[in-house]
Amino acid sequence: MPVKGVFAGGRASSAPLVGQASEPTIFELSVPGRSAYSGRNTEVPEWPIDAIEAHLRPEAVELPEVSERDLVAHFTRLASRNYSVDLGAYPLGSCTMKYNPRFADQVAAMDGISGVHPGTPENGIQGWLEIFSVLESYICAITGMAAATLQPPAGAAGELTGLLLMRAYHRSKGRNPQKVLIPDSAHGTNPASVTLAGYNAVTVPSGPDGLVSVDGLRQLVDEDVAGIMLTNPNTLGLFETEIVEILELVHSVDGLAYYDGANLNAIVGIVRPGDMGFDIVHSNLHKTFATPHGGGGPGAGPVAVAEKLARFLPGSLARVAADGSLGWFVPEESIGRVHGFYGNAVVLARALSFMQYLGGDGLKRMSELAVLNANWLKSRIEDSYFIPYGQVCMHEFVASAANIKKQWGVRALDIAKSLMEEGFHAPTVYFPLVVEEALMIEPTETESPQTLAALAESLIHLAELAEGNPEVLAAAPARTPVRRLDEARAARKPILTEDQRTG
Amino acid sequence: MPVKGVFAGGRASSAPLVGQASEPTIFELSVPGRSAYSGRNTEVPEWPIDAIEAHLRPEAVELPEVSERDLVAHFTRLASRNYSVDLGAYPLGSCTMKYNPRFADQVAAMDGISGVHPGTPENGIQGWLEIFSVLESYICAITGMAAATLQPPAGAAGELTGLLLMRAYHRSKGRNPQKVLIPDSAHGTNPASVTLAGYNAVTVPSGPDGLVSVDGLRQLVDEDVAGIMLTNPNTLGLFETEIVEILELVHSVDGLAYYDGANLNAIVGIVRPGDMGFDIVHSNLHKTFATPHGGGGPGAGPVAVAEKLARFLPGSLARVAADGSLGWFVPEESIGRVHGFYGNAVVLARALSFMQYLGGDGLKRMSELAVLNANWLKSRIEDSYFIPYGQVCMHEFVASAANIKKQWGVRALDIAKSLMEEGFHAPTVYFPLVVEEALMIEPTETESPQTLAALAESLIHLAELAEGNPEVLAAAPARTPVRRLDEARAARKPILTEDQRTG
Amino acid sequence: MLGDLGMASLDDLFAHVPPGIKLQQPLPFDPGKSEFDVLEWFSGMAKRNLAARRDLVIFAGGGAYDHDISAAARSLGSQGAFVTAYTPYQPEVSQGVLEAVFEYQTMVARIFGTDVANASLYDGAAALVEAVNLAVGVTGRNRVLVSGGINPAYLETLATFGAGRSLTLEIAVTNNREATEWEAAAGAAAAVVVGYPNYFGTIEDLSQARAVADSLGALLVVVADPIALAMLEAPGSLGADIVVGEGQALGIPLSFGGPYLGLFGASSRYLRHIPGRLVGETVDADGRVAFVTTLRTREQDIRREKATSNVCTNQTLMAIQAAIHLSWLGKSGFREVSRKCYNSAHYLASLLESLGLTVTSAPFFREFVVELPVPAQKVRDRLLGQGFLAGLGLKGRPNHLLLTATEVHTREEIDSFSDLIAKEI
Amino acid sequence: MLGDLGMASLDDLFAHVPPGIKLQQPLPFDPGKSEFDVLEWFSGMAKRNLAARRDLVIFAGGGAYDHDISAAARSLGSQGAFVTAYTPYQPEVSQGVLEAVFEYQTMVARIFGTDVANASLYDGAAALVEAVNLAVGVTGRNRVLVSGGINPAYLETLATFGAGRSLTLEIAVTNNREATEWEAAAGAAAAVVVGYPNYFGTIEDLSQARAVADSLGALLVVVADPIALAMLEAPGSLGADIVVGEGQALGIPLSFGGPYLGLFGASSRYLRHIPGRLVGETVDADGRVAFVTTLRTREQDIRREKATSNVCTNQTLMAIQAAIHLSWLGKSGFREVSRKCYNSAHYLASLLESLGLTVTSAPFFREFVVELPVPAQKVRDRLLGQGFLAGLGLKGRPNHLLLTATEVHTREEIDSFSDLIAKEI
Ligand SMILES: Cc1ncc(COP(=O)(O)O)c(C=O)c1O
Ligand SMILES: Cc1ncc(COP(=O)(O)O)c(C=O)c1O
Repeated sequence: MPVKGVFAGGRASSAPLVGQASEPTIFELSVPGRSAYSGRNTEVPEWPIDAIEAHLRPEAVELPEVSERDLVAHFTRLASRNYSVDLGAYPLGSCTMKYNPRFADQVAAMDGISGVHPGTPENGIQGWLEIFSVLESYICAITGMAAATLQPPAGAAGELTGLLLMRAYHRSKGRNPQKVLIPDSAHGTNPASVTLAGYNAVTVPSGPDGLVSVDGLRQLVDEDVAGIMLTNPNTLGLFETEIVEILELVHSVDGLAYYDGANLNAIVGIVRPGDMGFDIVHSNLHKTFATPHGGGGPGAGPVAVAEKLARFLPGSLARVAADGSLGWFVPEESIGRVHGFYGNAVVLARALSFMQYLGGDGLKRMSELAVLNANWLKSRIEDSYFIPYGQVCMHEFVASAANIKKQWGVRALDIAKSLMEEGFHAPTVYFPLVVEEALMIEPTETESPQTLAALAESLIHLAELAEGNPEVLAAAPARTPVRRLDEARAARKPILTEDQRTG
Repeated sequence: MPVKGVFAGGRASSAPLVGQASEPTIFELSVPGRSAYSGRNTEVPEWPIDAIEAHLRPEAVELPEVSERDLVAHFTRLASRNYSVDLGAYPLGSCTMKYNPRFADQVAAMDGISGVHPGTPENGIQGWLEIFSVLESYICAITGMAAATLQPPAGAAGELTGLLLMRAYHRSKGRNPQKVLIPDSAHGTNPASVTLAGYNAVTVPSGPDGLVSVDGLRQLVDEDVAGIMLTNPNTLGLFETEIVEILELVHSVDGLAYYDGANLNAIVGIVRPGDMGFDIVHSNLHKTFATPHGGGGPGAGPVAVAEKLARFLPGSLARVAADGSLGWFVPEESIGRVHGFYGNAVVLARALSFMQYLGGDGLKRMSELAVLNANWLKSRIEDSYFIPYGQVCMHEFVASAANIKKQWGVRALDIAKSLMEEGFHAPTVYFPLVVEEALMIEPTETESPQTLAALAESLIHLAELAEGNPEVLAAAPARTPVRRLDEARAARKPILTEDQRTG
Repeated sequence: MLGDLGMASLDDLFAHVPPGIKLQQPLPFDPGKSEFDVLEWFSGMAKRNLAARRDLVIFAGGGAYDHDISAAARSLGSQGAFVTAYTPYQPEVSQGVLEAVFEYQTMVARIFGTDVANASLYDGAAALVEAVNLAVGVTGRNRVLVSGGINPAYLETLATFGAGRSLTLEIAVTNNREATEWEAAAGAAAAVVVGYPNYFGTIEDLSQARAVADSLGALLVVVADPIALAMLEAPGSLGADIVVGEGQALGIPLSFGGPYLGLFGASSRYLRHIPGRLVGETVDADGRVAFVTTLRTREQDIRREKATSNVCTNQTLMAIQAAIHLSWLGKSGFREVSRKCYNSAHYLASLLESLGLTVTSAPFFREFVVELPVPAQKVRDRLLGQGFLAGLGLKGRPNHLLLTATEVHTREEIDSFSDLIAKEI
Repeated sequence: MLGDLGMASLDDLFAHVPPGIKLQQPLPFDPGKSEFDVLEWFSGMAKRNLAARRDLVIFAGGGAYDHDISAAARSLGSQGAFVTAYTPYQPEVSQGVLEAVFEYQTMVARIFGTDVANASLYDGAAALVEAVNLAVGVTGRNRVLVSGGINPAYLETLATFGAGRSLTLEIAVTNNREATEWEAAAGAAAAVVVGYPNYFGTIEDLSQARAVADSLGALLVVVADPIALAMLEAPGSLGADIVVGEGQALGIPLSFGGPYLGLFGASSRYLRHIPGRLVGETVDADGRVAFVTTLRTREQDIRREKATSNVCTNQTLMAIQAAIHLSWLGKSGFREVSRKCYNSAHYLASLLESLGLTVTSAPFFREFVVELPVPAQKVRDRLLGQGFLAGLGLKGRPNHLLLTATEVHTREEIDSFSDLIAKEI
């Protein structure tokens, strides 16, 4: 009795441990009539539907129909096909993929944290208000700022918020400058945010040492400059040593200085953006303060500002009321809210728990070790890879595969893909744009010396392999759940839903 | 600058997603001075140690020294090297590897469940006492018994407890019979328990239909028979249709009948051991009632008994006290406790939550579908595998690779190992002992028809493959985290600890 | 390791940082604590909040709803492989996240009745902002006609971000059944924005909104409640160009307002203008089906100042959790939950009406406005003390309350709530 | 599917079951409930229990201790791959469980100072029973000399199971410092059993116990507290043949007494008599290091009625969790926790002594007996109402309490507890 496709739903049991078995989509596993659902018995009467008859959908939404058992197996198998920090090193430059301590999950899971409705009156959320208030004070102390909004749900949202604060500042002075200066090494969110804030991005070229040169900058600074956006260390992992002079120059035309906090992991407890002269600072709590990245989010991008900008901050801020309790406060000249509620609150709580766990000394040590790890790893591989900027780096560094490409035809991408075959996540490639065949490597402080040594060994091994066997690298990875993808095909005729797939 | 083993701790980042990378042991990852630990700040004064000076250890115990990051990565990678029910089908006969619904984890995690000290007085554990009392009533209703002890932490412990109850019963009548009858198909725990209870195991041969024959049994039954231990359905997955007659025979010499509840999944709501005539019944809650197996435990093996045996049960039983509250009660002629506290309490709570979730109808449906799935799968593969007992089976069935072995030299073990390569867990092999090259298959009710079809397809495919390619099966599995092991070597010079490994 | 670098101390690593700006004193924080001490601090904070079910029965919605969340969604969504991964830039080792997001996109598109959906945005408010940005981008106009029935927090967010692009927002007022009155508008516009059901619970007439949009040459942007859409006709089928909404109700805890989930679906006409990530199907070098982020040229990391949006980090984990929870609900469960919300809300409304109160929203689905003879704030305060979050106040309408009820509410809870309201009026 | 079998209804599957015994009525249970309703029922039950930290500060031990458990151990130990796997009979797909258990065995052997340890037994009581069974097996005798300082529940369990093998248990009484008085015993015995520290907290003199065992030709079985062993000399080094104990303190929640973890270590002399599973190292077909259950011929499924034990399902998940928690503690943390327990218990004892009470255990480690001038039961009842579990009562000693304190107890908690005791005496 041959058995072939006797039931809808396809093959349900794939084989994650042997790798390279495709997992059907949940829709392919779906079988009419099956369900995992069971609902609470509430005894609320069934209510007639006639009042909304005219608005009803003719057919139920085609959601999957699966048993809980099949549901669990499917998403467990999907998880088994994904690399993550929990599994191993993830030296993705600019992303700060550090270990996320486990206890923070318990913070996030507390009933009195995760179960609170944002519309609860102030006397029912005193705990949350205190979390907000303490976190704001931590962020201000770390960045050297006066006040902060916790609303922006990610770094990019923080950037746009910061730029709108910049706008509000200039407006308040009756000015309307149009330009925001951005180095050529900047992250893509910077210019995109500038545009969305209604400004024009003006590119500042990096000097031969990878840094912004004060002289070069002077040419660009005029009365039409609303401000500058910088990260420091910059995206090459280099500290802008002339930062004080740079920002004085911008301030000299009443421009404001925005600090992109994506690289804060290099400097906590060592040097503060406020002391460098910055006026607006966003922090990526999902980078520096170890809230997990969630496969791409959620994050949190609080924006802290100097005193002179505090009156423009979005409400609601947690502040002490007349009776000593905490309450919500909206600054008089607030630019208005930038989130439907109060930001990614639970992410904020996680970040504060991490700060308290490390404490003042521990936070400084965190940055010191992040910088140590990056420099050590750089020194280990510098005979194998071209390092375009050789000075001491901060928490990350950029290597280049340009010479390897020229000699053996092996690209940065091939190195990255091959590193996955070695059991590591790939570094960031082709960013920043100013370095050819860039490999941007950020080990973070949480990787141990032996992991760094293993990573270096693999990188060196791949550079050696490139010499005689470029085709091996070009074909990598071979043993991952899938091999290299046809990305052009995906873009040519996009298939973004199951319906487009089958339709 | 070549980088080789510059640090203790070896290679830390293995590559689970590409498979077949060994994971170092936690001791190999250990580096002096490293630690994940941090302790609560209690302000209790450091107390002088002189009172116990003479008893101190000269050196600290050599536990691993790892960061929390390395710890998490290690055990995450270990998990990624293990098959489990969550990943896919696990048709392990006799083990009832069904899906464990997720909500029960929330039951187990409640503070008021997991955080209770067993020495708390009765007025502080009314909730626990009610859980025990309700669970006991469910178990009695399902098995058709009068009262139950929840103490035995697994099936085997239940068996021994039951046999000691049997002893106590005979003693109370001034008798001292020495024999316990056990079919040749019985699970190994049955004879082992019989010995530990101080009895002699007497083997009852199965008839040609795989069942105990009443006539055969009659030869063995005499005044020296303390009782009989049976599972029904038996380990061949067959229902003992003459069960009433069999037990009448045993009862005729005042023997007692013990029901091994490992196969209860076949009959819940359909037929009760008590109604068959059994006097003592253990249930494997980790099989029938979906408490997870935990890689080999914990389980729970409550023992329910007929009224005439209730007075011998181990204390403590949850019973209503004079004031209406619940309290602990020890039967007058109790054989004594069989666990340090009250049994695997949290496992018991999980099992009760499962029973409540399914309810009366759902529990019956569970058994019906378990039997349906087994019969359907059997019918799918019966042209490819020899099925020694062809009648309608219960929740599992035994196939044999004897013919395949004879023709092509492919053993049951080879089929089992090859099935892993196909992405399934292997069935139980070489048990029960009465079937040559046995493959004991129990799909359980939680696998869907398409999973069963896929499993059947794989089994049929392997039988076909055996014909031309026995060497492929002999070499399987090839793509699992490791391949077949040298088990003889492991037994020849056992290496059971890291110290024996390196020493 | 310092030795390998020829350094003597960690300070040497920072020798190039100008001494003048270096922090001279330690950070003014307590020393590090054990995880147990930190947890104890947070559990102290948690006790000073009122939590759903533990402390409060919640009849408040307004974009954040108290729903039951399946244990399966909670546990599968919190697997380390999803939680601790980055954006799936390397698809070879990210198929788990990618396939889950592909499934999520499919579910959102089906619920919304749109051709496609993206991989998530921050929240409902952000999704609305992005939708308007899209409309502004493709029409080249900056005038937007917005229903006054939109969530006021979304409106405020739109206004905040609109300042950057100099948007002109015109608000269409709502009438006595809380539905939008579209004045005979004239002139070209980028978008017409309407809620469905709107913030006040009223099921708006989308065909009318579509007609208004057509008359202005504008895109129709609908802000929808996905739970209502289990029963209501999909906005995409009723002519919406873009549908956005808050996905919290799809298996995300209340979380004091975040992290939530911005849903975004659109007609494929606007495919190359969609903000945020999109996951598409393709094949790998061996021809196996696989998933990858696609149409990346829209995104900020490639297009920089000309990108359709600046979104980078989004809410992927919430999207995955929603996909899991929606799969747990399934076709029939999704509808049943929706129907139960409808039942609960209507049962509650009927009790309040039998007290002589007026429910103004009509027709409504699972949320409605009720007018009280006394100040709403006082009633909310009094009921909070008795374990009920009695809805939300409405700006400028001191005697009105916005109430909701869901599948978690028992008849007994609704009855008690109504009894307590009776005592206050 | 029924059709494929030529059947018309599910009942047909059971046609061969004799009708006379078939259940005629439905099971007398409520119909199935949603997971939310079940959870609500259990949370009702949970509220009626007094939980550690939430409701009670616990100064009771007796084999179950309130320790902090690292979040890492909790979350790593609850991974589905460990939780939902079966016994690792197929090593090719079970390396995760096998390697973790190998690590566990190593840690237990090192703590106990024994050559080897097994993969876990049910609990401390079961481990003691198995140890005595081993001794009975290898010596061929059934007389056992047991210290009266053993946990009375373990003693009772030993007696229960001893009935099967007709053991004769002789109890050696304890003296006024709660230590065993080994009378000049004579005649051969299978085992001498002693606690270390014993149930009353006293650190017994193991060399004396070893001498007694030698004089009887018996194996020395030590029941040890693993937390104390972080500081105390290992029993294996002091001559114990077998060391057993309760592993709950190594990262397992209080759990109302189970599931716990039976620790079992032994000299390799007895390797082939050890009960339960053993994991060993070997290599696979490609020569890679791998782990496998070994020496299986001892076990019931192979040796049947001649097996060394009937154990099949054990407590693997707890063993894994203990391995993770011990790794989290590490070499220094393990010692620190132990020392903190010592500090807390001695600080508490000193406060009670300063109230004029007598602590009888000496020398003790982290648990001790105190004599009160009033009935202990009354004190326990009164303190329970004030949020303290005031130790455990002792059978036949109405005025004595068995107290413990651990690293979780703050000075403030210990002070308050002592103040409350002061009020009762
Ligand atoms: C340098 C830099 N700036 C800004 C961002 C944007 O932050 P987010 O992804 O949180 O929006 C990133 C994120 O990768 C970054 O690396
Ligand atoms: C038929 C049978 N009896 C008894 C047992 C023993 O149960 P446990 O493993 O819970 O001790 C088993 C376990 O596999 C079994 O299959």
